[in-house]
Amino acid sequence: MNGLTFDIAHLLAGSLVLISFMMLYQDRLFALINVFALHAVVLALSVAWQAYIQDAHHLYITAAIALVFKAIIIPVGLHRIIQRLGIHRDIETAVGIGPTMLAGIGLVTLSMVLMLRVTPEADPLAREDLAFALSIILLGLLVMVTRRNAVSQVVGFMSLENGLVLAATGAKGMPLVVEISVAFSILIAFIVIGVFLFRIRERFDSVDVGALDDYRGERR
Amino acid sequence: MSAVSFDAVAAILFIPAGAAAILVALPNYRMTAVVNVIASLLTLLAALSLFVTARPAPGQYLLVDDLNIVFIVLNTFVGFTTSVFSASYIAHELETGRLTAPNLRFYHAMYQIMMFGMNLAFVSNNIGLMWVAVELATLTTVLMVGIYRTHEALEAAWKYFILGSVGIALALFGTILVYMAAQPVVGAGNNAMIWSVLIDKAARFDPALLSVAFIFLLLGYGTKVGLAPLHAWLPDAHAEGPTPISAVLSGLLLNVALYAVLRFKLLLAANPQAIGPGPLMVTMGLTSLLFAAFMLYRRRDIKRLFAYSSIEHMGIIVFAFGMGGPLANFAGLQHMVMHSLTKSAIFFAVGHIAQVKGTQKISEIRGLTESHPGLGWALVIGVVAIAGLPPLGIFMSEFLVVSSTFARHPWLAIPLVFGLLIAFGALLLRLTGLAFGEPRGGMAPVQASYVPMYSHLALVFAAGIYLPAPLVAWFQHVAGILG
Amino acid sequence: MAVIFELAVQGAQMLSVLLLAPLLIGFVRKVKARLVRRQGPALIQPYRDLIRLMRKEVVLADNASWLFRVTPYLIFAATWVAAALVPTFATGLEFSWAADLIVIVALLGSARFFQALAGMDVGTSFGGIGASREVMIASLAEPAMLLIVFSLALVAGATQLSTVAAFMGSPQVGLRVSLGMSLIALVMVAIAENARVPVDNPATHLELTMVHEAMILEYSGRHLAMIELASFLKLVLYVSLISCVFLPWGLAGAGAGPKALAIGAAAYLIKLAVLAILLAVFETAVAKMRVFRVPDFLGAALMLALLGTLLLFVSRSL
Amino acid sequence: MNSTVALLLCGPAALLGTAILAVAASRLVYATRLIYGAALVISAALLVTIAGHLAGSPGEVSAITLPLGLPWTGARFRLDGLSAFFLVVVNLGGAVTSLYALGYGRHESAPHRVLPFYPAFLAGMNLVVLADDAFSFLLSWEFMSLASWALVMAHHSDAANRRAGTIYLVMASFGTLALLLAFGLLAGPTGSYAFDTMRVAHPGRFAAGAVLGLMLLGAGSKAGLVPLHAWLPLAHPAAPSHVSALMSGIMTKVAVYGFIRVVFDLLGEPAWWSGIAVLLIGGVTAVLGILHALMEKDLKRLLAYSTIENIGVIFASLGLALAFKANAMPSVAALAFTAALFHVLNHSFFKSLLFFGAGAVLTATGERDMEKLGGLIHRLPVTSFVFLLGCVSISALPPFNGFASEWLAFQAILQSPELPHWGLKVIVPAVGGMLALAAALAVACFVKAFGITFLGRVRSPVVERAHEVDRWSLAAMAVLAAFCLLAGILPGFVIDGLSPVTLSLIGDRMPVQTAQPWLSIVPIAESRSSYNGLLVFVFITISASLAAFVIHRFASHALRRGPAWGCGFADAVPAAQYTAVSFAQPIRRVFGGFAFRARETVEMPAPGSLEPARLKVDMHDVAWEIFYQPITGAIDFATERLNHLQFLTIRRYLTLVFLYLVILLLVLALWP
Repeated sequence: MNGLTFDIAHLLAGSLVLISFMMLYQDRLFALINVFALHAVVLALSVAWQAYIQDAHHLYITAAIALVFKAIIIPVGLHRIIQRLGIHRDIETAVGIGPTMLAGIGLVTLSMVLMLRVTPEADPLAREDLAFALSIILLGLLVMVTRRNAVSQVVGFMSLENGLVLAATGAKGMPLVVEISVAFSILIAFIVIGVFLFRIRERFDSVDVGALDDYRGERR
Repeated sequence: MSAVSFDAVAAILFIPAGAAAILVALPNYRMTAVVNVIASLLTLLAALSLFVTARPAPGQYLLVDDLNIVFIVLNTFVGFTTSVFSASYIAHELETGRLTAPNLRFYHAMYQIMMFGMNLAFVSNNIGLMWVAVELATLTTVLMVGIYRTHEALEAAWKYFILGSVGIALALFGTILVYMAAQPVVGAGNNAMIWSVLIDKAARFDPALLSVAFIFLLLGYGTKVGLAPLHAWLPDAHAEGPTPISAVLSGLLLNVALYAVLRFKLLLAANPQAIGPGPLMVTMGLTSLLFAAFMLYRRRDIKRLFAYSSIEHMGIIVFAFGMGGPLANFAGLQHMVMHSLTKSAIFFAVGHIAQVKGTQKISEIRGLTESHPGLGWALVIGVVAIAGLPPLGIFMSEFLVVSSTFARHPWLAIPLVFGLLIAFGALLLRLTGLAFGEPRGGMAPVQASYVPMYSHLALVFAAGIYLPAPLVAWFQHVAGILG
Repeated sequence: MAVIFELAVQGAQMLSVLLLAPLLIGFVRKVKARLVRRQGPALIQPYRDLIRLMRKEVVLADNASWLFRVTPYLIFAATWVAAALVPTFATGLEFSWAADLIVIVALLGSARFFQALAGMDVGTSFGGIGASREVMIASLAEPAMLLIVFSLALVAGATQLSTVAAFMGSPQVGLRVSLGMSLIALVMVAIAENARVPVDNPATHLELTMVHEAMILEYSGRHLAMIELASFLKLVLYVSLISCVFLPWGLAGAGAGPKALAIGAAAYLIKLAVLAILLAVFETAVAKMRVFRVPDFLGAALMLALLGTLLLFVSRSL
Repeated sequence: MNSTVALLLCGPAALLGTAILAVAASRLVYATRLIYGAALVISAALLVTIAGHLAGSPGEVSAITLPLGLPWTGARFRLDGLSAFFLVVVNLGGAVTSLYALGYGRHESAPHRVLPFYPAFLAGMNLVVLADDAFSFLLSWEFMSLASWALVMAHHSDAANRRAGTIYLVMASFGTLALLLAFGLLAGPTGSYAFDTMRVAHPGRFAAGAVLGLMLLGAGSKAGLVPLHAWLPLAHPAAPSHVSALMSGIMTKVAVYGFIRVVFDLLGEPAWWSGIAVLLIGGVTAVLGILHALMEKDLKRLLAYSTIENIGVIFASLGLALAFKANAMPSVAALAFTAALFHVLNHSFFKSLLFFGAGAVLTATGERDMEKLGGLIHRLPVTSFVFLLGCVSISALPPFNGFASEWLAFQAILQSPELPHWGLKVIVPAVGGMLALAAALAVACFVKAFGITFLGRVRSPVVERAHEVDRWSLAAMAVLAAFCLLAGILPGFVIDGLSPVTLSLIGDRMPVQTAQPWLSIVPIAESRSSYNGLLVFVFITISASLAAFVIHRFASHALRRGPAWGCGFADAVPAAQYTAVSFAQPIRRVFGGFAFRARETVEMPAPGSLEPARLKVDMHDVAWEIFYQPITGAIDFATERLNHLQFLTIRRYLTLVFLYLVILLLVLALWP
């Protein structure tokens, strides 16, 4: 492949990582959701680009899903939920922003180190892509475990899943990508609906207004 | 591929799927239990027919080999007995009004879909397909865990769902990595996901990619196996769902995930430069064993108690497979089969006990051998079996694991034995309270279906004394495959 | 012919210990009396006592069982057999191969066993006191005795008394520290076993201090006679044990003629007299100790015996 | 030539069949008689078979492999001298116990909890002795434990019994795991679990030491070696008395068998030091066991503790045998080994007898607490007589059997100066002292046991109602008493009977005894030492009857009954008698300090006040406090800490997963 296509793909993936970083230091829910929407858009772009360079047309579907579902529907839905449930708008952090950023940097380096051990004859695009995907996934998890609000955790999970899609599309000629992305969209829909149904306002781990924190498995 | 045999494999998949469709449509909910039992029986028969008929050559999506046939038969068998048990159990739930007629239809349909998912996971030759199937099975169980709609049930289901989803994601990433590793060698496209192709060429894959992949797969599927520290969903899911589902979770779903891990272990073992999967699995196994052993002591809920014992035994099994070698692998396989049978039998007993006593609190159940000898002694035998006492099957596998380990790596055997002893103490302590002493709790005679649990226990007993030669040869062959 | 002679000698020995026993006691008492400037009873007083007891009627406690009535004979028999096994004036008699030191100790043990039981049979607190203290003393005295036996056996390479005696008589023994220790230990054990001062006072009847007397408090008449006789025999046994092991001079060897036997008998009587005098002197010299200091006394014996044995092991290997 | 062992295997099979039958029939009226009768017949048949085998061809070995158990090893069974001897012990005990149970079992409150497990228990013990590969051995071993556990749990409504059962089974499986590790070492990584392959494969120095230690843990915990004994005095008395007899008299012997089989047979040549540990543990066990027994006032627990003592004696003799064998002194080793086996046989006799007696007392009075008994000799004449014989035998008094075996052990100890190594030179006599001490204390202990229970005045009304037990029980006890006497006065036959075993395991034997003049036994040479139980017996009988004759011929026959001398107090209350505790007081004063950290505190009332003064004694089971409490405490602590993991939030669980993932990835990144 020629340098340009490679660089563009590279740029898009890199910017995804960057946006994940942006998520780490958001302290307002709405802002976080908007950043995520951006994340989804960029993902859609990079998927589309992959579809173009691998001329694998089914990938366009994935891109469309990313764009429509993740960049538009879900953020809107989340906005609604926040207003409906009257969740207060700023994010409680379990770990401060600073440490989180440091951790994020550590995770990115870790994923780089891991992927650079991969022998170069594995297609370089894949190699770079994987490095980025892995860091996006880890960053997503980081968001999930350092943020207390249910919504922000959902967002974390979705960004994680974006990383997956990035990896899947980056893998040349990988079958079932579309199916997988669809399946995942459904999964996410479930989670969001669950958040809404169970009226999870603050914590991820108590499904009812009545019992915010007492019951976790066996009653004491 | 010969037509007959393809039918067998197809039947294993289509019978549950069809049954699910029927159950959803079925107007008369009283029939659902019956349909469920019949469908499970048919599936079992189809699975058994795999022995007599020639096996299909590995295809694009499906594969039947010595390894997964063990799992399939075990799966369909326990699936069948559980459906029998669940018939009587659910009937009682209906009387007490914990479940309603629509629930019932939903429940049975889900049951069949779950069976479909698990069977699909076993026979699938495509790692992507396998992933989908495992997730399908998981999601259905999530829905069934939450079926009681109680606060606790919903929370257990939610916890299961969230942790499960993360597991799903990790497993998927692992799968993608495997594909990436395979793609340069096998070439892009479907082939790079077909297991039977991968295993042949695994030696030439990129070791680093493969190693990273295995870690993600181990964590992803390991979450389903319930290995500590990924186990968190397991105790609650067991405790809050309907007991047949607890039985299926412990008896089958854990095996499904374990099967997936084993498949990838093989892949990794075939590649010399990649990290050895052994140490990882041994560590996780020991961790789970010790952790669960200690957790057993403070349990107040009888179903949660046995859920933790499932974690413990999964730890032992993973440890055994991690040790590798003909003896340990043989032991691992046997232990897995025995554990499925015993644990589901225990849950059958526990289900009825909880129904007659009207509680799951250990402290409120006493003297079962006095008040309900049938259930009480079944529980005693089951716990004695699960604790690894002869003359029951688990004793043989633990015998092999411990002795072979001690001969090879003495320092690994010490924590193993320690964990076994700790767990034994806890189980015995609880058993003494449950089965002996002055009876407490509900005294009502129980209309239980003793057949499933006692048939399981009889099998376990027989296996402890005598393993038929063909079975042994077969196990040994599989153990050989597992390296 | 020879066999008959042998048997005769054996019988003579058995009878001799039986007949000598009261005399020895009488002698000891006499000497003790003289030491405190008393006239003291006649030498044959013990015989008179026994006969008088025989004539008297037996008064049994209400709930005394058959065991209570059988015990005196058992005690007597066991003690007599044990005493008869110890070589007095001759070794290598017809049955002397049966004279195993451990067996002798054990025979005395069984005698004590039944005496303690008899003490508890009537169900008074005195019997209990006596029995419990007796077994406590025995539990220390017996191991000491066995360790002494060990060291003797290690020196002589046998637990068979006549062999031991013969060996000790032979010049190859030499002087050994461990033997001295065992001698002292043996004397201490003998004192304890025979309920002599300072462990116990055979003359006392103050319940709180008595041990042996407390056990036989309920006995009377012929039963008491048997038990008394048995205790006399016990003293003879120990005295002749000490004499034949540590003063083995003049013992007639195996198959010795009448002359040697006569010499042996004479030597034996002399030894008895000497030891009896020593005993009397010792008893007048010391005072009785509290019951709960007895363990220390016997513990010392035990330690001495063990030390003797260990030293012997060491010296052996040097 | 596998006919014999095949024939023998039918026995356990039949017993298992009986067990299954019992499950079905246990609620019927005649079930008790049926089951115990069957057990009796089967054990007797086994006994006859063994006797025939021994009479025909004692030395020879017959083996068989069944297609059961471990697939590639098969269930192997083998009959050799050692197993033959222990089969005799097991089935003799089994037969007599079944005979006893024919009567005793009728008083059982919950027969359906005893009858099915009793034959299973017997079958398990038989199979252990016959097993010839690690798997079948452990299977039978643990099956035996399981059956006995079920029997201990028979009277489960009593919380103490439940606790006893739990502790028992945990200790049992601890032992099994230890044995499992030992066999793992012997079998090696290839997993050759058959005993005959282990025999030829000789483990290295370290492995041999490890196996020895593990066997001490495994077999020792079953046999009740200090400090692994804690379960024994709880579990043995908790079972019905005839089962207690089996557990104490027979099952501990099966444990001894396991030890001998591995250490003397499979392990090959021992190292010179291998005897030391066994010797010391044996000695300590003997002394501590009997001291504990002395402090007891519960009759059955007293017996259980005295079992610990006898096990100590046996293991000390085994240690001697090991030491001598290791130092190339086979003849003496044979002597010590014979002593051990002889004591095994004897203890199985008199311990069963004593437990039967305790059971009889229990049925007659419903009491196990000696301090509520007393004066039973008038109510239970026969029982008290046989019990007395049992006490005499276990106290190692001539001419009974206990003395014969201990005498042999002492004779072996006397040979220790020939040992080349300093450690042994010094340790052996010390152990000899311990054994002597234990023997003396045993006398004290059983004076107490018999005196408090059967003699003295009646302490509580339960005794007034007591009456002699049924004929079956009496017959069983009488048989055992007869055995005790016979083995005591004719030890030569037993010793010669044991010679094939010593020949096969030690490689030497004691000189032929039955050829000796006057049937006396001579370990080495007559000039050194010899013992003749028969002669002693005859002498005592003659002189006793002679004395009696003379007395009755010449002395007065007058006899008068009168009140006991009460020191001036007319008829003191029975409570004024010595009790079990007060009887033990002097010995407690002497040994209690270090053995139990015993403290006596006297509370004197204020001068002039009329309250009674109180004497409080508190004693500790040191072993329990040193070994068991810390472990339970640690487990408690760990569970408490870990238990928090059950109550985390989902986010924290996710954190766990996340951290685990990162750690693994780091490991991978740093992987060379």
